[in-house]
Amino acid sequence: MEYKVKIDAFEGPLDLLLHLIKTLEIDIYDIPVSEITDQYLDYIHHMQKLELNVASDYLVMAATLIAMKSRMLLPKPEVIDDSQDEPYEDPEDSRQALMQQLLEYRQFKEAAQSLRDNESGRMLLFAKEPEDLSRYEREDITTIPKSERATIYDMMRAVQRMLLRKQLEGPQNTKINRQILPIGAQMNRVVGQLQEAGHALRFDDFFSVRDRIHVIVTFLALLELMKKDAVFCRQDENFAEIIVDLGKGAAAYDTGEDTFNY
Amino acid sequence: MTPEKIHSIIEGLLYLTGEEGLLLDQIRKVLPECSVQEIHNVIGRMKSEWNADERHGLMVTDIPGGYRLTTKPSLAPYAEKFAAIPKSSPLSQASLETVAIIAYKQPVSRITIDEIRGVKSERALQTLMVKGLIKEVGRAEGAGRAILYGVTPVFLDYFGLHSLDDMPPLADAAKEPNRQLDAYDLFYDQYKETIKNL
Amino acid sequence: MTPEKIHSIIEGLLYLTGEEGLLLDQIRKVLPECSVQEIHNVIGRMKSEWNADERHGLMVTDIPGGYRLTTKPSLAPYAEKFAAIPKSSPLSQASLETVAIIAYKQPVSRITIDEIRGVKSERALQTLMVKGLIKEVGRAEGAGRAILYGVTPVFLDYFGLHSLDDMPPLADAAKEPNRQLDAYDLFYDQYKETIKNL
Repeated sequence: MEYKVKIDAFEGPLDLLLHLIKTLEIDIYDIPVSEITDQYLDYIHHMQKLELNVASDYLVMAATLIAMKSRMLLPKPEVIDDSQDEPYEDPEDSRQALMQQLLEYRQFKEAAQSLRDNESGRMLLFAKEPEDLSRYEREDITTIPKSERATIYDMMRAVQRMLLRKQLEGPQNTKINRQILPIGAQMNRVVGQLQEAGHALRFDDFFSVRDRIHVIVTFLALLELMKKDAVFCRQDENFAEIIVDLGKGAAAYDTGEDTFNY
Repeated sequence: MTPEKIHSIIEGLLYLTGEEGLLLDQIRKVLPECSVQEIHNVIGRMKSEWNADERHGLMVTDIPGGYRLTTKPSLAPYAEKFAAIPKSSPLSQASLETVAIIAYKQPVSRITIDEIRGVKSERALQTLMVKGLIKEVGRAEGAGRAILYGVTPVFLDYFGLHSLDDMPPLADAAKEPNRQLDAYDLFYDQYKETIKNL
Repeated sequence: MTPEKIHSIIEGLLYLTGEEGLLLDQIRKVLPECSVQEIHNVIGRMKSEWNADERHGLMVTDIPGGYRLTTKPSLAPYAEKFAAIPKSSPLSQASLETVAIIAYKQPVSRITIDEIRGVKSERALQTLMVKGLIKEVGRAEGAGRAILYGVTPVFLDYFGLHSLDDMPPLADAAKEPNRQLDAYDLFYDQYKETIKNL
């Protein structure tokens, strides 16, 4: 047998078993445990790139099959002793249980296939966006009874769905908008702020806008200004407040606007 | 009101509502003097005439509790480029199996779904929740109080079903006739509930 | 291509493009084998037929360089009646997402909202403005001077809040997708700053 089918072609061990049953033309109502176990193990051995968490499901099934097969090879005890710690498990019962499980799963696989057909048909139909009817609306929404309003809880759920949607939509790209905050402009702003104040300012004073990009760009601007001697920073002791003041180069520094246009 | 007038009003409203669709209830509120029968007749004729006439690029399709105007399938290659609402990619096999199990067995817990599929279905459930195809419909009794899932009207819409009655019976249902039948009977009530809660 | 087929394609595309309308250039790109004359003929016939047939609630009107499908003027009272029907879902998912972002992140521009949602939010903003839940609170600095939005007292009233402080921390909503969390944890401080300006 060729093992070209990859593991992702299957939804799980049951799916794989159904595949084997189909390709080996096995009667699902009378599964030869020995044969299906060998084939299943063979298949598992050949699946080179099993992801660890996916593999566990397949291995649990492998263990179940092996246990079943080995019990079938043993003669059935003549007297069944229920007082034993491990009660006797009839391999025939396990075989029936597996059959039932496969039959049930197959049912839903077929149902899924029929839904797939519906989906494909539905995907061929297109509709326009609903027209904005708000120009016809006159209702004052505050007159809507409370019970008919959206709630804060609805809003939270909407946000949750939005976040999940974005998560599912694949890798997040961090978008750095170069127009918003060029480093050169921020350097000018820092110097301007110091000139306007006419005295040294606290480090924190430059970070009033709690936006990530803003924080980063402002910090880079400060570093760049320090390098150019346009500002200097002072800290009296560890963890003390950092004080920023204009430096010798403040009058004639070059923002290098083009160079630092991040 | 003449059937012609009713026809024109419904056509207009179908256009205005587009993707959202037009509910029978809404038509009745706009046309309180028309009987459901009249409305049904007009839409029935609209459907069959437009379907039969190859000059029409539009058709009326059923949605849960109402109707929607869409382009005909034959227009898909042209429509794709113009649709304001892009079609999302098809559901994964895992999501499809999971939603099938939920549709037939609801209300149903994740553990039951996992057992039937023989693999974990957590991610599939998450996707289905985000797409709005399923929702929590309650909690199981007993320890753990597992979340129970059911399908939503969006599910019906997504698969082009008017109601859960449109779903084909499960293939091997004959095996356990009683259990399946009960489960099936429960759908409709359940789905009615679901629609109300949405 | 037969005139019937051309008719159906144009009808479909007119529907899909809705209010925006369909440009002749767009039709020509979709139907490169059709002459302008053929297209004109088909649309001319469509216009006169639909105008004459009282069963049609729609009509084709001219726009610069193209055509647009609209409802006939006689339908206006019914559209109005339809719009007055209280909606079963008071605010759409899109509106809820948008207003939530504005509440937490105000003052905020449309571009920022679009970026966070990953889709265009123009329509949702329009709806929210009409409903009085949001308003313009200023202009962004820099080129373009984008409009900045914030929530209104109507927003607080509608959601039964005394002040924005009553809003649950965003972290609660974002609990599940924790990968996203850190992108949003700055919101909360930000919005506390801005409520003072309400």
